[in-house]
Amino acid sequence: MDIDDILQEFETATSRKETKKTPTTLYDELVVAMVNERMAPELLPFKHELLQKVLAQISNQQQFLLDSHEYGDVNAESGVVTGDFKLQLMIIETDIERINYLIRLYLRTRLSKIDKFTIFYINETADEDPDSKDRLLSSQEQKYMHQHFKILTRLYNNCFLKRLPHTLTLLDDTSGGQSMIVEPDLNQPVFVKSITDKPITISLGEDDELDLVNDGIYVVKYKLVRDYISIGDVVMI
Amino acid sequence: MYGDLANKLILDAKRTTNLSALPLYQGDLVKDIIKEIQDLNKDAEFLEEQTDDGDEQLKINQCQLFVTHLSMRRNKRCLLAYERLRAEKVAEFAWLNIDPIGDPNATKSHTTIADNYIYSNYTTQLSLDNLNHAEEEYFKAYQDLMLEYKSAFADIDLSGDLEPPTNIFIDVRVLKDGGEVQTEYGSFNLIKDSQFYVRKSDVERLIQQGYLEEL
Amino acid sequence: MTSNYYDLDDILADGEKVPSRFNMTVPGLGYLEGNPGKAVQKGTQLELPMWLAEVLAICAILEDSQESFIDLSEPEFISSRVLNAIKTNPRTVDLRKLLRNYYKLVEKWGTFFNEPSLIEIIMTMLKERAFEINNFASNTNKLMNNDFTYTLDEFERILFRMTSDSNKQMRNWLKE
Amino acid sequence: MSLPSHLQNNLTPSEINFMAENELITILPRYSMNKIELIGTKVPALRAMRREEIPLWIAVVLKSQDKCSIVPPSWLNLTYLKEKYDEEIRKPLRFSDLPPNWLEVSKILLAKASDDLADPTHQLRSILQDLREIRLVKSRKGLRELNESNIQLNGLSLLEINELRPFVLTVMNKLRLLHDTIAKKDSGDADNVSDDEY
Repeated sequence: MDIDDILQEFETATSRKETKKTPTTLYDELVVAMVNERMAPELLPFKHELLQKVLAQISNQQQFLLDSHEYGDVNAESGVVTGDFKLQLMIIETDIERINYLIRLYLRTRLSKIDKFTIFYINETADEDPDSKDRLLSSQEQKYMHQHFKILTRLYNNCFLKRLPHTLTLLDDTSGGQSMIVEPDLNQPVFVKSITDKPITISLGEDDELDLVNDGIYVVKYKLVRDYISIGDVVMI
Repeated sequence: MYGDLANKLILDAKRTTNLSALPLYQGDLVKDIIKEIQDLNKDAEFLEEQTDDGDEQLKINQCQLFVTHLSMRRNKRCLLAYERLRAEKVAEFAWLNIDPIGDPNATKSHTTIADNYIYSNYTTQLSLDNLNHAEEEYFKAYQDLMLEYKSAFADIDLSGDLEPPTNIFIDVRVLKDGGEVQTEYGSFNLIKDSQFYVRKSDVERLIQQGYLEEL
Repeated sequence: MTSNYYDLDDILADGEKVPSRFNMTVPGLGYLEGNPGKAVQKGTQLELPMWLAEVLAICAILEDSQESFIDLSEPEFISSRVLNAIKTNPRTVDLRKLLRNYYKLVEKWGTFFNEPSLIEIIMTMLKERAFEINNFASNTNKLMNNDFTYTLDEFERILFRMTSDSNKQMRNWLKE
Repeated sequence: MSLPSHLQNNLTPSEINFMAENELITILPRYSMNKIELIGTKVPALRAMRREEIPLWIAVVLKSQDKCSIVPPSWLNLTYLKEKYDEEIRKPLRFSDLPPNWLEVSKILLAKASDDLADPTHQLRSILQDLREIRLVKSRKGLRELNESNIQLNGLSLLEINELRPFVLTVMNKLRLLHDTIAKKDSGDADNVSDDEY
């Protein structure tokens, strides 16, 4: 074993111990992002950086697989493909599939929320700077949202809307005590877990408070832990 | 009474939520509801033209107008909710990336995706005959929209299985002799009783044909 | 309150009828009580769907008057007879027979009239019945045609189905 | 919908199982093997008979190819689990502190590495089953305590929570909606205050 390997093993062993709670690997980050997105009643800010990183890595690994299938193990003498190398490639392929699956769920969960609250998010994102790095939606999602709203409106129009009196053709009418704009309900109860040693106290109204302790599992209104979720002290489970 | 037809439509939608296929479009019912709205609108226009003849008349006029407008709004809400549910189911089906029933250009065979889910409300079948023209158009437009969205993620199969990947590679045993099998991971010979670790998708047909069994 | 515009259960709940009394005579509205073309007379009692009654009951006839087009009368589903039955034994009340969308209507009624004591009774009932629903949904041995499951309102039915689906999923996974 | 309704606001047991597969576990390699760079993690270079921690799913692959044996986690044996079972009985109001993915990890190891476990599988299965049942009964009893505001459920694993989730959240949400019809008028803007509290 060479010195690099020893150092590296030492590194991973220590870093693992220190950071047991906060997600460090891309995989852990993806899992947290996916689960938070699944459980939160609202659309969470798109993980621009994480997705960019993961997608780049997937494409690297895909290329590595292609090359290896074609040329064999470049590190081995005379291009011999050993059983071990084959097994490693299989593990790499499985890893890609696993990450692929997480991204699939993450993205499709987001689309389903965009579809549920379309007009609300069209309004929410109307004033966003299109070049900003922390936009709520990815640019693909933004495009999807507007285009989907367009074809849905066309569907309503062709089925009945265009034959209704003009005053009834709005899709974002909020008059008469009945809003047509469906919004996420931030008061919905959710399961959360605190993952920080810092004490967290949330207010439950008048003079009632709740302390969230490290590792504790709670059901609380989403709105009350929303900020802690965004900084990562609390995760949804 | 006004709104009764729309109620029928909503009951149909409610039943639909639990189905794995989209039932026939209720064209006649929708037409009748549109007619009802148009009639109500004529009433409303008439009522709005009435100039007030004193307080009493104004009160009556107000009340009649309220009832008329509320009935129209109720009908509109029901029409939209009905169509939205159908659109949602059409889109849900589109994500499966399989051909609808009655598509003359069908290429992929109709797999038994429906059987894999214990959830009876997952839209796993779509018969084009049950859609109206606008819905068929929407289905196509949504497929295009989906394709465009997916094109940004070349390496991700967004229509792939929503069950976690398990057994991408499996151990198999050869049940009967055959020839050589080529895969990306090299070739192997079908010799009875030998065992291999292979990609499942590479050998699915051989398993069906009885050459291999999964261990 | 967040919008339920496209929610089918909410739309159906809005279609449930509540007893109302007209505070004025209005020509042309006779169809509401099955007399098309006629007037509905002041003081007439009739059942109106929630989507209509709700607005007519809060709209004042004239800007400066307290009187609204209609008054809502206490519906059967929260009558003292029903509430007493609920208090005595929440598990034996046939909610479905009373009202398909019982809880939703109580919600709407409560929003309207602010009735803490009514809400308290209904919340206690929900806790009791939910507990029982969970028992039924988890117990695979018990026969499903028990009377209780037929008395569930729409919300409770959905709760029952979700709970038993979740249990089923877990059992299937354990058996895999 | 782009996500079928049964996957909205809910996880499936197989998804939770999937997540548990990434938990690290100790293996004892039989052969040496080069390190593998993965997207999620890294598998260090393996040396024969030198213990190493790697993700469970990879351990299972290596095990199936006879490349390693798996060192069972310290809690997966009869003595420990029996102790926990006794604790569950002794303390009817608490859950014993089993690892957060005890059901998934034990299921995977029983299926894929039973020969590495110290005790006979059928006995392990039966004590695990007993534990699952006694905890299930306890958690169900606790469901009487649901309210419109908040609850605490310490000691349950993710899988156990997930099983209760649809019931707990649906009932609590309905209680909240009912309660809100009165709360609004009593406490004025209490709802809005909490928005910018932190």
